[in-house]
Amino acid sequence: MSFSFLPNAVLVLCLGSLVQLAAISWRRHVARDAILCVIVLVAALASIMMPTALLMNGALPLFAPDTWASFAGALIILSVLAIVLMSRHGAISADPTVNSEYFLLLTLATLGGVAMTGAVHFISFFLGLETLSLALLGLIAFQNKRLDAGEAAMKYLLLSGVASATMVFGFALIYAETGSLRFAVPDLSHAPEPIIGTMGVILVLTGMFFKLSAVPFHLWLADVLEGTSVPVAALVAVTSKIALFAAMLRYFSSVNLGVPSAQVNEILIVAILSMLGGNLMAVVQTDLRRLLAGSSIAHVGYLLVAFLSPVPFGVASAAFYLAAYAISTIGVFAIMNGVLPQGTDIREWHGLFRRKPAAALAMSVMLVSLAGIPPAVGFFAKFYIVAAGVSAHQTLLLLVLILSSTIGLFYYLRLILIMLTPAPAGRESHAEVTSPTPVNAALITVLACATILLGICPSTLVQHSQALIVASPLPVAAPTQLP
Amino acid sequence: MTAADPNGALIVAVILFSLGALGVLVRRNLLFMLMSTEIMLNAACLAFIAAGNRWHMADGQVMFMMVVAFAAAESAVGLAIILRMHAAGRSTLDADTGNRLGG
Amino acid sequence: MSQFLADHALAIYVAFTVIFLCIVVALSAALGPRRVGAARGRSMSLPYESGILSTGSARIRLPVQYYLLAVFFVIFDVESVFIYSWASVVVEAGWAAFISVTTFVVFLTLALIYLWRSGALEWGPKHRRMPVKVPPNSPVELVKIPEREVV
Amino acid sequence: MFALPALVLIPFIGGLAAWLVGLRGASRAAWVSSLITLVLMVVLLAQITISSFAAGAGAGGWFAHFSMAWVPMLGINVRFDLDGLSLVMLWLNAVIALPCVLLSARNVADRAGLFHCLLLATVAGINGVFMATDLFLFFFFWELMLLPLFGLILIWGDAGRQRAVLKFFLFTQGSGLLMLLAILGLVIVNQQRTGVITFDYFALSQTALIAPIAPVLMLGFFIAFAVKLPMVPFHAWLPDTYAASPAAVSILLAGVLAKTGGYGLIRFVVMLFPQASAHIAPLAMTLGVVGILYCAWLAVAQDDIKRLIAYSSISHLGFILLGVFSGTRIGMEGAIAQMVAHGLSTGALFVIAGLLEERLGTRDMSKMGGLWPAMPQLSALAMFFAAASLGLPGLGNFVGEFLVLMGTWQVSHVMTFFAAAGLVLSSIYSLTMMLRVFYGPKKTESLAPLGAPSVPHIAVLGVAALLLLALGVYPQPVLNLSVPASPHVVSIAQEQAQ
Amino acid sequence: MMPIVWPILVIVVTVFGVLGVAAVSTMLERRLLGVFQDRPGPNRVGPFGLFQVIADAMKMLFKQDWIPPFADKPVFLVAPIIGFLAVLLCFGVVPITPIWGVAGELNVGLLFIFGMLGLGVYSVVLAGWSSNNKYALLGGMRAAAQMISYEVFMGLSVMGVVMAAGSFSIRDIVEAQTNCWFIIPQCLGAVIFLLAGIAETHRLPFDFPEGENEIGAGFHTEYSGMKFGMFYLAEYAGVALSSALITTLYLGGWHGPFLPPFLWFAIKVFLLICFYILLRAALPRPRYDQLMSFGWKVLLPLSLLNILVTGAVILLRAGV
Repeated sequence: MSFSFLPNAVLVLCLGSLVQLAAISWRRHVARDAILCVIVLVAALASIMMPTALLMNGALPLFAPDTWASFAGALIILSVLAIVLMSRHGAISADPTVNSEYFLLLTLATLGGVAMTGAVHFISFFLGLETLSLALLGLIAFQNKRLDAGEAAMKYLLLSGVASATMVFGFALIYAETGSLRFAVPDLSHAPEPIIGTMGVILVLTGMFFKLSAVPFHLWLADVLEGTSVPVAALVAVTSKIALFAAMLRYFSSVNLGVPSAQVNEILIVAILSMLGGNLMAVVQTDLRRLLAGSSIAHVGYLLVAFLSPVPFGVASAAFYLAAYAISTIGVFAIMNGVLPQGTDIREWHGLFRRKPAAALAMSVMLVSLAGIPPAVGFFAKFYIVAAGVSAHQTLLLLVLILSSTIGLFYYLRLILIMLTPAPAGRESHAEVTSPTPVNAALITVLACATILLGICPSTLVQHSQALIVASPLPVAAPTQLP
Repeated sequence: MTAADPNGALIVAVILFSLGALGVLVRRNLLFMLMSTEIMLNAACLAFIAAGNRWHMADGQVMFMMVVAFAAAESAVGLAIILRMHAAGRSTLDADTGNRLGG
Repeated sequence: MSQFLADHALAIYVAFTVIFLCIVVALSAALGPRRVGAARGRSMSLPYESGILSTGSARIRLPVQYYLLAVFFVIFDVESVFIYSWASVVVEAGWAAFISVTTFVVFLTLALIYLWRSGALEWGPKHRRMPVKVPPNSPVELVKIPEREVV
Repeated sequence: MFALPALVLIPFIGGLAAWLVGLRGASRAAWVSSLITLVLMVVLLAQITISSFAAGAGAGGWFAHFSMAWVPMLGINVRFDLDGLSLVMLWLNAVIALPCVLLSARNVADRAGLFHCLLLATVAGINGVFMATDLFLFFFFWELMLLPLFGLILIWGDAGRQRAVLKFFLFTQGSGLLMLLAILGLVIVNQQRTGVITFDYFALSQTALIAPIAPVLMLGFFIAFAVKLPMVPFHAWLPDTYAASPAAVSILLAGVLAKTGGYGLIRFVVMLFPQASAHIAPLAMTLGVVGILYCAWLAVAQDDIKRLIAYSSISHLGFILLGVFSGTRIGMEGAIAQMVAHGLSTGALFVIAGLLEERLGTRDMSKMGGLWPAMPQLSALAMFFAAASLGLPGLGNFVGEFLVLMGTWQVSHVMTFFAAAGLVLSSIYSLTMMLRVFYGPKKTESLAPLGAPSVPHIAVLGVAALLLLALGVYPQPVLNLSVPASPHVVSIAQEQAQ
Repeated sequence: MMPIVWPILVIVVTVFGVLGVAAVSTMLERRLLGVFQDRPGPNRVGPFGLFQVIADAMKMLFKQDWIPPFADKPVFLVAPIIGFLAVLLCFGVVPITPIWGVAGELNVGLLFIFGMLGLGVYSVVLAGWSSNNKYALLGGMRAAAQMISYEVFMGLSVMGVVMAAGSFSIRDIVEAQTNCWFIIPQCLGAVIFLLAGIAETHRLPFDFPEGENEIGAGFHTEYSGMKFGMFYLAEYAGVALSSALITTLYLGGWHGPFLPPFLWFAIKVFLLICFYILLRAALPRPRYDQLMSFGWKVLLPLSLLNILVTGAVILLRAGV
């Protein structure tokens, strides 16, 4: 008889989405719904901090009550909170594309993400994943005035459908092999038919890489980011990746990734391809969102380096990196949304330092962080990941990391360079520079300050992430007996 | 009724899955691509049922229901998006025309 | 043999029914007369066989409600599967499952209310949002637009 | 106790203050604020120097110490230690930074606040580099000092700045990441040996490294410093960057920033990996000689005066490499003297080049000529620094180069010979430069009225000339003071702290 | 010999029995309508016009097998077969007496029926679409919309019965009604099921798919001959099926005093068929949107409520 555990945050978010749905059904009022969404998210955040949780005796153990879930869950909620605050820009004005359901879908996406981070069972993982995916799908298609949004959504739908199907099929094969739906990579050393299990693990990994948009499964990301609104793009690029990565880390936590095997080789290859491919893809882009897509892909590659270096820093460095990545990327999107919502072409960012010095400065801070240069938090994050890689003797990966992050430097800096220089004659930008709303400006300020402060004083976050290794005995699947 | 051979069912599932994957890759009609992903999901369902049968546990069937529910939701949203695109002025289902995004 | 029959009664029934229906259709095809040439009426090749020429294609676009309905059906039918699975084990599963199902049903009901309130279940006549405007010097008589009109 | 971090914080805070002052558009106020900051810094530095000597610090020891936990979980501390080498380099930094600020009073009118902020931030970063004895902290400052430079060159640089700055950044950052790898490798090896994660310079210097690891780790450091110095195959960023930078920045770049590479070579490569660096010494020295000859040759062929100085700079920096890796005490002393002297002389040459560019509107030497009658004071000073650069006895550069050659002679005669040949080339291009710019017929008539250089210019150049002269005539105090302390020696202050 | 013949006999008798019932229902309807509307009805062929059924069958069989040239031929051909097949297959799992029934003991009999009823939607949609006629298409779409809507409530309304019986097997359900017919505790479910049954078979007053004053003959506008006959028969077989299901699920199936089980079953079904016909005679046709609104806004919440209340009551009585 095992204890089943339902995370507080999941409950709160469930209830919150219910309340939001009811509120919308009763009467539509965008501002109220936005505030409601913020309240729900804050409540969920508070509930993560609460030590008690609902325990049920005898049900399926679906979630793990550990610090890793709390950490990733809090990160997800915070990122969505930032995205909500970012979207108020459009919500308060008469822009009808941001209305009540938008906030409901954001809550649902959070629900899915938080559920995924705590999942230790295929069922809960799958439910979380699909809640997240479907909510994201709705959000991507949300900007329905634009034909692009439909195309982006369709692309995401098809590819995430394929990814889900692949992953689920992998689960089915693993289940056929081990007879357990608990979250664990099967130990195939003495399985009767290891080929089925291996195939299952590889399919699961492939599905996850699809969703994480790692190279060579990355083609959808740029289109989706380009086709949708800026806050949703941030959601796709940040929140969904945090959730997936958290789940993936938990899934593989019971495996010694130092030993070569089929799945380790796949992760290795994908990591290398993602680092190089993402950065090379970003270098040639002229569209800021596509550039960020490339950058996001590359960061997934860096995270995979941490992933492949489990001892002793792996989990901690990945946690730290996720936080750093989330802050900086959301910051970039927030500034984009606040200052140049139409400025997808990077040429329109010419001379931003003249037009909006504060925003340009904040943007530079974010980009510096993404590039991994001190004093921004991204520097420490990259340092931490490299430390993990060095300690695990991932020489090849590290060399690729160095090479590709040098490439990455190029386009981040080029963007700063563009912001510093005025537009060449005759190619003046026609995109309108807007002033961010107070909420938006406050968000950007907070994010920029966080980027710098965490870069200078990373010890609190490091302490949290280190605590993840110490305090979280990640679950190991109980071996199933053959009947 | 005798129980189906799990391995046979698994093989069928693998074939279905491959067909679905092939369909997504080869077909250019959005609806058919959507259907192909559904076929892939159904292959997973079949595999779950077969596996559940192999271990004499209900877990496989539970997972089956989850997957079916997801497949339904996914196709529902997919159809809605296709409708939306139609209403927004795209009168074809050919996936190759969906290249306004530069990818 | 008999055991086989008993085990697969339903399968045999299905096979028998399918074959039977095919035979019926084939029989009518074989027995019915065939008309060619002049014996074949001119309007037989027209839709509705009434001699009235139809206009336009029959591949018309239907109101969006039909598609919406299809979507709702898919969702609600699949969701009811979860209720089915509970229904057969009500007593065994006990109150805990009842509470779960109640939660589920509340969610479902709320979703239904949401659909209802957002007008997705409205099939009937709608008020025209905008009155039809007739130009002032139009030769067309100003026709009274009824308050409620089927769209 | 807090004197060392204050050396970093004062310029940094002063920079922020200058920026805030400058926000109102008062470029004068920003300049004054920046100048006050630097004066404060110099005063503090003097105080540190005096108190170090008062505490009885001798050559080859550690004078001062500061330590504070930063990221305790990973064994990262904010740790500064000061030895003679650091002190000399800090002084060099202060001395070079002052003219940068002084001379930018007029040149930089546009967003002066931001300019001074970035300039002082660079200075702060460089100070940090010269004092940090926690490897993470060192790396932090190493990367940090580049960021404001990026802004400086990009905003106030000239036409080719975008390419130049990207090149500069990619080179230095890429090599910096290699160093990061090496640092982490060292830390992890140490952790495996002792079970403690620490980035402490002193603790890591105790790490017993076995054969295959040490050279690899050493190479990581070596390449990073060689790029910054720059050593020959990695020098491609330098001429472009120097040429594209505004005058004040090129002074800082040539005068101090390149020296961080030399400093790093001494402090980290030679001190942390004595055996491995001895192994690599022949290669490093060969590259140094190649650099001396090759860049001198390139300098001869330049028309752009800034590029000429840039190439000459690389050429002279080859001596540092040669001296550091000669493995002799005298070579090391020579290298340090060369760092100081070269910082002063090249800095001064860039001041002159900047002035010429400002007055003539061009850097092309083929368009100059006959300037001596128009501006005799400047021309005389230019003559002095050109002579210093070519190694005229009695001036600082001569001491440095001579000591290096002496040190090298003990190791390899051939290299000494070729390095000395570099000096011949050096005199060719230096004198050619003088000839083309200041002598001969006036090339263009339409140039703006030249006029005498401003008082600050003359003052700055004069002070630099005096310092060079002092170094050339009586180098012993500097040579004594600047002996790098061994990591195995524990500082007095640290002992007291413990 | 007997064990082999018996199952085959059951199968053949079931198929032809359903056919016969459907055929007779057509006659019965016309006669009864005549009675209700104070007119004779068919009374020429045979005694009381009984042979009218045979005459109709002969006529259909010998009519021209006409497929319009603009129709999609294979689909046009398959649609009526599917329609009739779906209804016929449902009868396969209906236990008529304790010993009679093709596969009445199937443990998911009810689910099988839902599946087969779902198949029926294909028939109307394909027929409407393949006819390439606007009326047919509209009829087909209406039929599909109506059927799938009511399928949801139908399934949910039956859950009360399933919960009470604890099984999806129809035979178990019937046996659970030995003491008390489910129509008493499940009256709400029964009403919903009855209404859903009417809509599913698109019988009057819910016959919008072929509402003749709106869209011609609906989805089978273009059909003639035996193919039309199959739609026609399928409709009456559907009525019979609906009646049979109500009988087994709510009216105790074969249970009843004195008379043999089969007779009880037959009586109940007959009365229900008559009730259906009476509905046709007595009720006006509502508007289509009223039908849909009624379903989604009234029946669906009611059936959900029914489930919850039933579950609570069952749990209370079980004293868990």
